[in-house]
Amino acid sequence: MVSRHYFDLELESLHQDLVEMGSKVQESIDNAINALKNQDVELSRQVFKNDDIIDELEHKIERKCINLIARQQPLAKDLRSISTALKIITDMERIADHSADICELTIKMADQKYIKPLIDIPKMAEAAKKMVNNAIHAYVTQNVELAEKVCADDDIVDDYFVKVVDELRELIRENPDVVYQATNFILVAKYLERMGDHATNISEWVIYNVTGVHKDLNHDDLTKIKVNK
Amino acid sequence: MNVKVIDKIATVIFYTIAIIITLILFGLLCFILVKGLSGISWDFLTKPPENLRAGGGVGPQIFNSFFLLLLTMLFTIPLGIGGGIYLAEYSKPNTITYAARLVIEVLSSLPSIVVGLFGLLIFVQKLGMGFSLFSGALVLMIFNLPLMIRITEQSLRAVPVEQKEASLAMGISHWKTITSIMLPIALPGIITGTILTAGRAFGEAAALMFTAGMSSPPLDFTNWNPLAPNSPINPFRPASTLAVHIWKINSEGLIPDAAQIAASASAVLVICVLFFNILSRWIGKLIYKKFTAA
Amino acid sequence: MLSIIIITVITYFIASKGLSTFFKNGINLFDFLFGTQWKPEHDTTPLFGAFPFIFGSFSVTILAVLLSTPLSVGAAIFMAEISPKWGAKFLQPVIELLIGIPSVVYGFIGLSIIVPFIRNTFGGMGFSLASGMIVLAIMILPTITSVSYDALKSLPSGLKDASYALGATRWQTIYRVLIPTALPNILTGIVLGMARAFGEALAVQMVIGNVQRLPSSILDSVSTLTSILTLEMSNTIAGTTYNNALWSMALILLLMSFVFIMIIRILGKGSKLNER
Amino acid sequence: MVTCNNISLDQKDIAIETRDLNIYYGSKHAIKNLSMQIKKLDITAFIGPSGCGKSTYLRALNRMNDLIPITKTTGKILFDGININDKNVDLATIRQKIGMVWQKPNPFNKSIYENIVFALKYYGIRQKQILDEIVEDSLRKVALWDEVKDRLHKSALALSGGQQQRLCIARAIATKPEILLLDEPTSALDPISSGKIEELLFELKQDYTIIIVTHNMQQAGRISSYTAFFLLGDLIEYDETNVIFTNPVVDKTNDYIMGRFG
Repeated sequence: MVSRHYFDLELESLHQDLVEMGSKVQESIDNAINALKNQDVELSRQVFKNDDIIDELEHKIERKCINLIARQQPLAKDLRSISTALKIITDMERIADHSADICELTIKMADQKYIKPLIDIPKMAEAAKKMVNNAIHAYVTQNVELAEKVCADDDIVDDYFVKVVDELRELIRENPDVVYQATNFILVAKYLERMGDHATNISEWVIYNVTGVHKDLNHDDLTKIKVNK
Repeated sequence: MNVKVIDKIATVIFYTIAIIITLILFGLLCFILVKGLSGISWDFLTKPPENLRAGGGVGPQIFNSFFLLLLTMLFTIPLGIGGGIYLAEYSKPNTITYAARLVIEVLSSLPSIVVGLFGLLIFVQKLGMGFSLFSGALVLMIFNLPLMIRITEQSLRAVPVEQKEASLAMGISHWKTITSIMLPIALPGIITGTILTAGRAFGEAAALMFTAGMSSPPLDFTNWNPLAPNSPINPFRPASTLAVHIWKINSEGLIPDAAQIAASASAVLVICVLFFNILSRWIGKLIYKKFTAA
Repeated sequence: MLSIIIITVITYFIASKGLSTFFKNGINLFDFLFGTQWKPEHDTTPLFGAFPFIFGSFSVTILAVLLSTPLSVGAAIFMAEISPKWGAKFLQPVIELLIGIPSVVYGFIGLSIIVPFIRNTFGGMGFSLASGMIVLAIMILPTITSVSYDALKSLPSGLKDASYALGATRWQTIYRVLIPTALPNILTGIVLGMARAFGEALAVQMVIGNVQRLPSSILDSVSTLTSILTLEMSNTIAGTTYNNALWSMALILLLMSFVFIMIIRILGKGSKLNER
Repeated sequence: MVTCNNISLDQKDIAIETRDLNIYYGSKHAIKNLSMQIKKLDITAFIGPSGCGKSTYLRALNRMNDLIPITKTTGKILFDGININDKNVDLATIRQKIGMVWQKPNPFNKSIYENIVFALKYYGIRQKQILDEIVEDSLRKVALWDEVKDRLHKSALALSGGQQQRLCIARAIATKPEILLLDEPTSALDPISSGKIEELLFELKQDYTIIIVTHNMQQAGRISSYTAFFLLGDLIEYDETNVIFTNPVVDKTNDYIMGRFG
């Protein structure tokens, strides 16, 4: 018989750690985008530091989950909560990693003038950030509808990705000199697209946590991919 | 033969045995009561016995039996409970304790006539108490002490060790633990055992023939001076009890209505013993209820 | 402590009295134990052969145990295995009451029922070894029954279940599994019964006839150690050879009860060894 | 023998400390050279297979082994600056400060009220008002007050098993002990009652140092902060419960925790 009181206290503290990690991740994305827009090296370095903190948080939460599993033998809903926490911290950590990756590119391009003003990338970043925010919020509030909305929103980010990549290809074709920056921006777009995927993953785990059913809402329908001529 | 048939036969045999034993008891009881009750009257219960003529009673014998029982229990209960407490709680597992246990076991299985003869030798002859209620009570004490010690010891040992530990663990002394925690729990067992012991003492004859004597002086029930020879409460007078009386009239057979008197006296004896038996069950149940009632 | 003193004193006094027959009065121990002539008051050559009484005691005890054991062990099995419900409700109180009935009452009943019954059925006096045997058998029945019942009850229940699970019938279970396992304790009960029968005085004395010679059949009258003690102790004068001889018999009774205790102890050890 | 004792506490955090303790049970060496410190106001659990010595050790902490004549205890048990294992120690004082609760609920054959005040009266507290206060306070601490306040003078044996066990804890804390020793306090109870007791212990650790012996490893995991694993009289491993349950150093501990003990 689980001593609920103690277990609930532990679960509560786990929850708070996750919220803290979530807000750190959101902060990372924000800072990464701002640094990219403003070519701000200082802010980029701050994101790296933040990433270390997030990694540490991930380990801390991981230990807490393992201790809880070892000592409390959670079952049913409790077990889902803890395994969900274990899964989503990985996704959150990856999101933070991608923020750091973007900052790395920002620093590399810090003393260059951008080949074009950034228009779609900030929009895409905004959409990806919204997804991540919503996913974390969905976890905190255990809101299945919001989680499903996050999964649906992934299409928006994907559309931005196609659009940005097409546009950058066009730029390279026009002027091959921009290839260095353009490929970097393609990478930035890919990172943002991955963030959306991780947010979707988080949402899927939130749905699993509440309903007990794990639905794969992430992947595009691979059968629809056509040969690009 | 088929094992199942054998099984059936065996079962039938066991049932038969059970029925036989039950029939024996009911036969005995019915015989005694039917034959005895007709002879029981107020006169019979109060009048002194006749030596040669018919129509005597067993009044003094009944009184003697109860008085002797009282004396015996007066000796037996404190010593028995004390001994039981010692063996259960204070004795160390050494040679002396082992010897004491062995001796108690031997003592409890001594033939009553041997104990009686010993009483004759020591109390009656050596210590000069003569044939007296006092000698009889001492002999019955020897006879009953082992049982009483064993009952007390067993009742105390049956007290769950957790109860004892709970009390000791709060720093309460051993003696206080015994008196306040253990004895109350052991009490039903001790009381039941005591009453059964009393029943045994009540019906005992062989040990008393040579100690309390086989005859009673004429008693004056108005004389309450414990030192007067004819006072009923003088513990140093000889006294025959009901059980001894039954034996005596049967073996000597000087009175013409010996058989009838023996039957009636037996009935009285059996009724008393039955009463002790029922009383002990009843008290046991009552105390048990009192302790466990919500 | 007190009980140690008591037992020592008892043994000492009875032994000193009992042994004086042989040391002071110069009776040969062998003659006493195995002499068949008991003529203590013969003017010129008194004979103190206690063998008839010793024989009487042993024979009536053994016969009573033989008669009582099947009944009591059967009753114990009935209570423990065949019908625990009826056993607990009916037979157990019956057994307890039988224990409580005083021995003089048993003697009186023997006198009023069994003796006439034997006289009318088999002839003779009726006061006989057979009457003593029946009275004692009834007396020790509750002792053996209750000890055997406890022995059977305290067997681990897994034992019985295992036997039934192997497809054994109830009788096979009882006969092959339960009785052998409980045997040391059942034997203890039987020995306790024997001890009681051997030491019983009045009930036996009342029905056995008290003829001081060796019986030729179980319908003959006999005497036992206890009956002769009961009858003669108060008729003899302390210090005489006759009186001392009686004390020697008391000593035999005492020693026999030691022997019974020894047997019970050995049986008890045996059963503990089995448990391991 | 590979052993690992990772707990070393500041003097002010130690509730009771054992140094070089040896307990012999007849010819059996029940506890071998045991040294360990127990944290104040926290829960420490002793685990290990039957016969590992954990209960024997627990009983040594308030000298309950004195009841078994064949036990011999050497070494030091330091509590409040005195050695409990000293012959001249006043047992009553020690046992008053170190309370004990057993596997089987063992309320006295008395009323609920009498159960709690029995020891207090023995120690000379007579004023009814004080006794009443302690009774209420103790029963409230074990969350039993509301269930029994209307039948304080009824027999304690009429309570359910779980209630009885809580009463026993109340009885133990009525004498205001500093340490509570619990010898498998829930193994005779149903899961719901066990859960209540566990929760209660969790509350009580704010006021008392709790040492619990348990066969139920999961229970140790759930409620204790420190866990000591015993095997055949040796302290095999002693560490924070988190460490013991996720990453024990000694293989034997690992096997036991994983339930692979043969």
